[in-house]
Amino acid sequence: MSDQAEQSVAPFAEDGWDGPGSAANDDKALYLELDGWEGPLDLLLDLARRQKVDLRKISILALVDQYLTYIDRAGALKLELAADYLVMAAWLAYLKSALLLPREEQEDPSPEELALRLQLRLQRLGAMREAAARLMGRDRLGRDVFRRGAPEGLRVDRRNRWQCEWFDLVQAYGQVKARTAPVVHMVRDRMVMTLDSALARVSSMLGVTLDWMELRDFLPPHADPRLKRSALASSFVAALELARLGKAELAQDHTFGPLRLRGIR
Amino acid sequence: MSAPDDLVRAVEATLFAAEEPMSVEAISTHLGGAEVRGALAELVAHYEGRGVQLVERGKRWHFQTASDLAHLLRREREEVRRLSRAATEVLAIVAYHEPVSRAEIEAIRGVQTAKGTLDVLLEAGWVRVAGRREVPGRPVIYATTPEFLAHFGLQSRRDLPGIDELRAAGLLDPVEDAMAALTDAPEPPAAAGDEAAGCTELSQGPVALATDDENA
Amino acid sequence: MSAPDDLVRAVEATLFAAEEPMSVEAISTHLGGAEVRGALAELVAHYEGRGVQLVERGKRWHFQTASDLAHLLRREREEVRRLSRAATEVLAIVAYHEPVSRAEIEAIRGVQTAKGTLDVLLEAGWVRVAGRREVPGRPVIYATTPEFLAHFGLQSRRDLPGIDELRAAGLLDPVEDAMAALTDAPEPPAAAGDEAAGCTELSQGPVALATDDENA
Repeated sequence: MSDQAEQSVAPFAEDGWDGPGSAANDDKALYLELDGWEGPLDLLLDLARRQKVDLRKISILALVDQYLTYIDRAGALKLELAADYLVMAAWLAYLKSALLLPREEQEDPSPEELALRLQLRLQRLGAMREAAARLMGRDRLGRDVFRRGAPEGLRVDRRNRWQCEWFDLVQAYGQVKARTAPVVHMVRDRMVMTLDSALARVSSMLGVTLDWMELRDFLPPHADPRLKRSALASSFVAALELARLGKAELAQDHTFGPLRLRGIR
Repeated sequence: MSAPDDLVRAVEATLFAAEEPMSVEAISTHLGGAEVRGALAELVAHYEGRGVQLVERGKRWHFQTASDLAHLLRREREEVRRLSRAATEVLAIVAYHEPVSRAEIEAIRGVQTAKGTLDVLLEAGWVRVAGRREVPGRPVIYATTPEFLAHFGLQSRRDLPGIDELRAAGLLDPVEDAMAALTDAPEPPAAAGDEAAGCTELSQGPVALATDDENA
Repeated sequence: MSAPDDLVRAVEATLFAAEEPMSVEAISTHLGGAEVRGALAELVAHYEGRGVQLVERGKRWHFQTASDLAHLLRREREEVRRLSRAATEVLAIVAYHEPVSRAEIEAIRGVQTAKGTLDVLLEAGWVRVAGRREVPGRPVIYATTPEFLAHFGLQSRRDLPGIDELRAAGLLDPVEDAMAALTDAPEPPAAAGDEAAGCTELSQGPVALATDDENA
């Protein structure tokens, strides 16, 4: 690497610091341009261009020297240097020392690789800069070529054609009516034991025995559970009625205990 | 066709790009004082019979679309759109109860009716304003139109199925019950007979409806 | 010159009157579904060499003045926005690399891109958000628009100046890829002459670039 570097240092020495152009003698004029660069890579690309060689032939070592000189002198002029310029300077100083060191002592990644990477980046940025310039130089609409100045314009008036099916109409009406119809509660038909039939059943069963019987025993066996509840209620009322008429007596030993019933002769 | 000379091309491009019609003098000034009348005449001849024409109006020149193609500038596009659920309900209420005011429609629907809903029906041409009711506030009343009858294939409003027919068709069942009937039905099919019975039950509606349809 | 047929006239009038470039489909829809490609080809041929031309930009068609008349018509008014150098560079990077994330733009430029730079391009309608890249962080990716192509007179991205050469030279590949390509290849010749091999490899890019320059 070192000989490549030396080789390229030579043309750089010839070009010298005159590269930046005719105004280069005036340090201030040149260095005040610092704001004009968009970051260190931009400055590096510009310096590389001033070597007046292909980016592929650019000497990274020479470039590093130019950059470091530039940063030094900008510093001497007490220009504010953005941090990224200084970071780049530090990195380039490191790169330079690595490039100058004997090959054996070099670490991975090798300085050649780092230099190559920088070169590739400069190539890519350079390519995009050229592409941008060529793009901007094209015949541009509204500057070089023009669309019609006063087009009549195309207007499309939209009209809706509404669609509705007969069934949807009728169904909608049905649902409105159903939704808003007064609510009528219909009690479902239930199997019940009327008070009359309970009275008949209890009094006839009381006639058979004079022993106490539990009220539950008066209920019809094998009945539907819902009928059972009705029968229980009716039989209870029947028992009360019979007791009132003096035909039966009722007894309950404790609250919620079984209700017993016995006929009175 | 011979290639146009540079002046003709320049006049053509200038008028094309111009934002308003240009007088002969203005064109000439724009092109450095050239005499452009000849070029204009050549352009008029060139565009004769094309879709675009160069015309002079009040001493000013401009390009315009050929007059016989003016219809291309303003097109009408029809879009078929389905009536929304709310609009369908309102239309049905107007049809069954006309003439009817907005407040009455809302009373029957049990929900507020957005202004836009009636507008859609007016735009569709199915509902019209039928005057005002002579009560306090003089509310606007709505009725259906002949287009309404035509669209739904009805001779008259009396062709609309009556309440009894709707009930027979299952269309008066509250929505929840109707849903329940629909979702319950597939459950029993465990037993073969049940299923058939369920089917018959369900089919009553549509059958009755089909009859209505013929009437309509 | 034979008279244009009705379809050609209609396409001509439609595109003349249109305020925006139109796709083949839009023209066809406007003209009731007609097949318009033939008519477009006929119009392109007819306007060839005139002061006004029919061009295709990003699959959309419009008439514009001939570019060789730019000196007569050029206006440096507000209409063409002046882009900062940063903005032109970002635009070029988006155009040549699309779709591209902000981080990728910054990697190429070696500098952070101010938020406003991309905003300017988005506002100009030349760059659009083209979704997100499915990598960690799901960064937004950018691409150019049909308006970009129209503005710079490009039929498609393949017309971007020098794009083929840049691609062939690998200058549109990330540095990492280029490094991999370069470091993989030169390994065997290590003994032969590292330097020469490296040089040849490297020279591919810039040589191609030099050619681009001549084209430009």
